[in-house]
Amino acid sequence: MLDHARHPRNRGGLELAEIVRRGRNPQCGDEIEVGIAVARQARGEVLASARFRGRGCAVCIASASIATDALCAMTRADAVRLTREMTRWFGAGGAAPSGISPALQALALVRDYPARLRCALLAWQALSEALDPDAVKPSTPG
Amino acid sequence: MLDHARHPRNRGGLELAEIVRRGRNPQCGDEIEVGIAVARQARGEVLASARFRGRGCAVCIASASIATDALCAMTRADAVRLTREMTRWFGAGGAAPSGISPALQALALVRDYPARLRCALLAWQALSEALDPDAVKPSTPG
Amino acid sequence: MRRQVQEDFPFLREAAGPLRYLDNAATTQKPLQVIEAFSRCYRAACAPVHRGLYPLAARATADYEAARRRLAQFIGAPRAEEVIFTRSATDSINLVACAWARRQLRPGDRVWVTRLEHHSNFLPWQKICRERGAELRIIELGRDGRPDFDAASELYGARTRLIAISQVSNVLGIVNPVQQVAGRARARGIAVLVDAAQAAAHERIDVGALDCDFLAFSAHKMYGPSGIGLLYAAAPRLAEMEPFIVGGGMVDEVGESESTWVPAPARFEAGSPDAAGAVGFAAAADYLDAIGVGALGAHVRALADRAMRCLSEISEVEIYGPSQEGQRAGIVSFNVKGLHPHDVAQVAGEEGVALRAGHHCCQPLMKHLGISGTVRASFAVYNDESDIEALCAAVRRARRLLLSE
Amino acid sequence: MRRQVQEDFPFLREAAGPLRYLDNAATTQKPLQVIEAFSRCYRAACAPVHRGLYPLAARATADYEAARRRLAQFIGAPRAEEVIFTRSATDSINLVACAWARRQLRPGDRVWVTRLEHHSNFLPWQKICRERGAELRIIELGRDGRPDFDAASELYGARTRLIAISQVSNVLGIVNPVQQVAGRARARGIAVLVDAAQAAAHERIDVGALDCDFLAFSAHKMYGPSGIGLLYAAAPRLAEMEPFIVGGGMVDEVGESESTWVPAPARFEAGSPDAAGAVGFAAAADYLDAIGVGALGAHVRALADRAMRCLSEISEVEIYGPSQEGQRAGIVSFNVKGLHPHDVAQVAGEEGVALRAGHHCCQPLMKHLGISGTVRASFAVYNDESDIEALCAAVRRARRLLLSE
Ligand SMILES: Cc1ncc(COP(=O)(O)O)c(C=O)c1O
Ligand SMILES: Cc1ncc(COP(=O)(O)O)c(C=O)c1O
Repeated sequence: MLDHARHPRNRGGLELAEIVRRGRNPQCGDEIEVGIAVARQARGEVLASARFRGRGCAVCIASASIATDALCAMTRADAVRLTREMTRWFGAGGAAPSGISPALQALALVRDYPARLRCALLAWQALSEALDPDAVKPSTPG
Repeated sequence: MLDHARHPRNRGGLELAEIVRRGRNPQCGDEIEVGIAVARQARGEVLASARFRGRGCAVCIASASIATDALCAMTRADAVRLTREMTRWFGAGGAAPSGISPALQALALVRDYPARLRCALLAWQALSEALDPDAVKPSTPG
Repeated sequence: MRRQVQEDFPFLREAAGPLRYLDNAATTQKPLQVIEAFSRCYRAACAPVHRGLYPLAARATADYEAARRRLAQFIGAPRAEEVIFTRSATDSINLVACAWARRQLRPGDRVWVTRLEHHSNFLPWQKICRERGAELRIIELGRDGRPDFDAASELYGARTRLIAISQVSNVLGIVNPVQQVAGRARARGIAVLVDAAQAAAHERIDVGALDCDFLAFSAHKMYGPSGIGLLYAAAPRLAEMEPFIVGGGMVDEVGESESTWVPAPARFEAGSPDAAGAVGFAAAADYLDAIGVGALGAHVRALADRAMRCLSEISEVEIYGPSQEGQRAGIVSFNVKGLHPHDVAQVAGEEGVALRAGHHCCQPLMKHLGISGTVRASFAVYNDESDIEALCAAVRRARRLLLSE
Repeated sequence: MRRQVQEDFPFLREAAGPLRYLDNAATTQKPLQVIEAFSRCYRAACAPVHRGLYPLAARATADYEAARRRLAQFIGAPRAEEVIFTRSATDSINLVACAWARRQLRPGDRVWVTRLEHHSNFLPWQKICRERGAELRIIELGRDGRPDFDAASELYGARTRLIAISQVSNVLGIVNPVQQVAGRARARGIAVLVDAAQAAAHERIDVGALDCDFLAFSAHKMYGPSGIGLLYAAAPRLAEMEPFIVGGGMVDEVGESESTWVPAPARFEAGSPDAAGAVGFAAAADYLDAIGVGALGAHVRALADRAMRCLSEISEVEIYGPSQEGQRAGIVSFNVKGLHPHDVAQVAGEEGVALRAGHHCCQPLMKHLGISGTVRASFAVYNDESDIEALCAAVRRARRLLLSE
């Protein structure tokens, strides 16, 4: 996670994105934009790219880096499912979504710091909106 | 004091009073009326009579009984002074007004029960208003 | 039951002189379990809630939110966010009046309360109704001395916005049919607030089953610390509430002339939370559940019935409220003819029997009964039959001492 | 000084692992003297305040009112009735906004605050000004980073009703010239509210000398319990205040549609008072006076100066607020270039150094500084130089860990 914070992947280059969504947390001054591009392939719509830009704390940046890394090349349906499961898991706890990568599991560490939860969620929520503009925005603790 | 409560002096007979004032304490449902009659004598205005009627707890009744007893036959000036000193003494504590009777001193017992202070003060305040209608009504604890 | 809890209540040993504490409806004593939960918070190192990034602060936040979840569970609230910590029952009810009713009430709307209500569930409605041009209506007592909900015509009428009633009367011990009222109100879209101040310690509260909109009580009347209470607000009503007290901890973004708020419950908890109070509050819930609220209720009801029987044997004693047994929560109000209630309580107090006397913050009820006040004995887990004997002896003594005839 | 108080603070022994608690501006730790005053209230037998006629209740009332007198004396208030117990500084300020300003403000009137204010001394004014059509004006910071009272033209103008300013900034440690502002405002009949939340523990407060109208603070930031605070309101202002929270204990007579109130302070303290909290609050005042507020202030100021010196030796550290020594109360805010303040605080937290990071409930100030937040170290009686070494070591570690270059 620290590595993602210091060397974030998929940062910048939102010019090519098809859908851009913004996430803000006035509590921390975090502001992030995520952008995705979708390609139609044999197996359905696939995320050709997922990138982000913005400023935030290490948790926020690492989470954005990990999230975009994880989603890239997934089908849209899988990506929607994963973002949903991850946001639920951050909030409610319980068992990790099955089959997630160690990087994703590392994000769970923030659950020990409720104050950081919203930082970790920011990119996921923005991505979730980008992927599925009809989804209800979940309310987050302040 | 108990004796004054069980056998109150100067109760009733307000028909002859020249000035009547009322005291109420909605907290206890106490309601008292005091009436005084003033006679002009060589040494100045003198309280020819001081009486009360009403209902209230033992402290309220005893205090009214003791107060009317004490004031009767005093000059108006002395009476004004005594009611002022007594009300101050109930509220603020400190040394007893000089030269007061044992019955008056007994009233100080209510200082141990702040909840009863207003009961003890009721008659004194009404008397004070009757004696000196211009006096400012002191505020009392609730 | 007293023997069972003897060790839990230090006041039983530490009080100077014999103490028959029968003023439990005003405030209860605290068991060691609560005192210790409480002082542990202060000894072990304090930290601010919701704002820290170091482990101690994370723990303070976790403890505070765990207390919220514990209390949500205690009252059967489906979601912890529906539990707002306040200073007291009074504070909770004012919050509903100012944050919800102020916005909801239109001129001509009606708010109903019963004749029995405590000032804390009466004055906020009087005030907000005046302010909004709404009408405060009173459910009067019927022949049997209970609020006559059926006689209150238009109670469920189209103009009614809110029915605010106590679950248990703090004077008469009457248990109101809150469940039934809530059910009928629900069907007509009328909001119901339950003042559970007197119910929290000795009656099971289940907002899920009750299906009420708001419910309020204080910790200090259920063996918990003073200075903290809670408001349950059902999610749909919560969404209708505006911020009331504003300040740190409840704002999301402060704008030039307008601001945005964080979600409930924090939205309604401006200022530094009382974390130790919340932990003590939850410890009180633990304590009650360990004994069993059902057993506690049965215990205080049995004592109240017994007190009623014994008092009624004293001549000139008049008892208010339901006269059948098993009908009242652990509260008995009475008067001795010819004696002012304050005097009875004072004589009893000097004998070590702690009774409350006066209007009990229920002047509307006193006016209705045509009296200035009552003497009240109210029971708790640590009381037993010997307290009732002492009570009756004290009443007899007051008669001897104060009645001249 | 730490050695002197070592025995007083159980958290120094009981905290798991080494703890450098430097979040004292958020909440302080509690000395045994306070914890014990507090739990004694609960062990010895509780009783309701203001309502009982038995000796225990009389004692509870006496203790509560003695606490009020003690705090009146602590802040130099001429009359104990001018001290109202509230839940917190936030609550106190809201009380002034709702009970006083709501009635006083006319459309076009002005309320002034500084750019530094805590949300709790900003949002209540924003809200009430909107509601009353009044204008909220901001005293901006000057070149030297302090509120420039002289540049705020019309601050003492005819339309100004109220100036609400903090005595000490919780972010920058700036001490505002409250005495001078109050003096000038007084001459023009303008009311002044002082938010003394950060001053109460370490600055002498003397409302008599200050001659302000209102002053607010919380117990929990001055070594006292959480859940209680106070409002000082000068008698003439008190007389202008309307009841706010209504309920038990503050009403004299409940009428059909209107009610009459008991005099202040009870008029503004609806609901069962937090007697144990008040006693703990007074014990905190005793504790401070025993050490001496002057000595305490000197101690935390010296630590802040030292922290400033040490931090400024770390490259890329930027310190906010006054840079001369002796100019700041015991609070230092800073940032490490390239690092988010949350991350610095979290790394420090894992090293046992408890720092606060974020906007500190001062978003208007953060906007002005153009930053999202700061890292803040704030000092108390139990801190010493070793804490500052630990602080600087933690900041260095955060740089090593998080800066990739
Ligand atoms: C300057 C200032 N004012 C007001 C407050 C609010 O205090 P509380 O949260 O105890 O109400 C604080 C502390 O958070 C503060 O630092
Ligand atoms: C029925 C009822 N409602 C409300 C209250 C108010 O509780 P508190 O004073 O703790 O706010 C009380 C207790 O005094 C009560 O008995």
